Amino acid sequence: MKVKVLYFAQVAEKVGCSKEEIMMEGNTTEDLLNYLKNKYAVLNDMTFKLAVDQTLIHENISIKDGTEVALLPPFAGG
Amino acid sequence: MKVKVLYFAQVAEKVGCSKEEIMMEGNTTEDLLNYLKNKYAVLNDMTFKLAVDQTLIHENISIKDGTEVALLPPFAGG
Amino acid sequence: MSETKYKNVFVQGAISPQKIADSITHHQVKTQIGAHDIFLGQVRADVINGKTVQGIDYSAYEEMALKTFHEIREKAFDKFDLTCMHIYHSIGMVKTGEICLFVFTSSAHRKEAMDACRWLVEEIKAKAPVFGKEVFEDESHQWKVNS
Amino acid sequence: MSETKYKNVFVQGAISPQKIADSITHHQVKTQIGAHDIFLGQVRADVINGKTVQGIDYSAYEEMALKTFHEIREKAFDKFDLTCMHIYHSIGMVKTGEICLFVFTSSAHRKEAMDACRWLVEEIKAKAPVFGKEVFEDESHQWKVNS
Repeated sequence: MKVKVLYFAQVAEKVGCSKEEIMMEGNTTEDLLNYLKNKYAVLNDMTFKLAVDQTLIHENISIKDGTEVALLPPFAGG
Repeated sequence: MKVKVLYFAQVAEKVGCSKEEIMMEGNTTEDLLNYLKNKYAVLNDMTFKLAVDQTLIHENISIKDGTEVALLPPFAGG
Repeated sequence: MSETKYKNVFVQGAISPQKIADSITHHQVKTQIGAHDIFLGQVRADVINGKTVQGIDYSAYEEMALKTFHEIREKAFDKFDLTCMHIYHSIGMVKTGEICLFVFTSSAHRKEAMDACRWLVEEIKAKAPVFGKEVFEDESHQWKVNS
Repeated sequence: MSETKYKNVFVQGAISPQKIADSITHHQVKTQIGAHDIFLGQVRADVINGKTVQGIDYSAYEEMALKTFHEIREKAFDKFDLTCMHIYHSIGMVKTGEICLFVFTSSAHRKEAMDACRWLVEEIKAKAPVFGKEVFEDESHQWKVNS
């Protein structure tokens, strides 16, 4: 299925991309993470959280076609 | 002895005076208070603290000739 | 004891937003500052027994107040890791909606600036011999007491 | 989910002292307000491994950030008895000494304004997906992490 992936800050910098649409097998955030870590080995050494449709998730959840998933490094607002 | 007495805010308003020099018997703040309450009966019904030479006092202390004593109603700064 | 020994914190009438902006601007050269906290007291149009406050006429035992502000200031620098600290208080008439107190703390980090600002406001309210005459629209008045 | 659903809190570049003064002025017609608390984040010239920060280049997951600011705002009005509440955050480059965050709370009484302001700053730092690239004088950079 198709997922819109957004990368921010140091993650975007290391991955070399800020936004892409990917086609993946599986239907969970864990499946997506495995796909992305395979594509970008550098993600294995980085600290980030996932936001699914603009909400932070703290465990593996199922996602559907067209979902927007963001990889968010530590926040530094303020 | 001679004491410089300062009155502020509602105390000044009720006493009808903001500053005066008085001649009193005795040498304590209690002596002074008795003198003032005798002179201005209205002081018996008012809430105020005493500052001796610009420092708040919380008990009866001795004062000397020329001391500045202020009658301070509740603070309302800010 | 002379008034000139201590920094003057009193401002005649209301404290203008422009004065606050200018104070902030003056601190932009201090690049070790990471956080400012600003407390502003504003005169409320309280309604008391059906009468509306139109302003507060502030008076003070000025010499003692400046000594007190000075002591509070010294204690604040002892207690908190501050880069800067400023206090301004109105004297005279301040109309409703206008600013009568401006407390400004600056530090490398937010916690110190915020802790200090709060502590300062409480100290000022408790210890500074400042008095406020709440003047109603019909020119009658009552004396304010801090809560 | 469209950006236009939520109030924009982002300001391009530094937040000017004049903007802060204007915000204060706008609140002078609200005569039920007795206390304002203002928190300002200022970019520090930190020295890291011998290199001095010249500014922070802020970026954000803007849509999520605006949603987050909106949720924080709603929660603040639930938790605290506030008259007004404003948040502005810089996006893009902010040089050392300049203001990058402006949190403004107003209430009838000081405790509510101060409690709310502090709570808001912590919430923003913890929950808003905003990122800061600390740019050094030699144009190299590192990514800031909130403490």
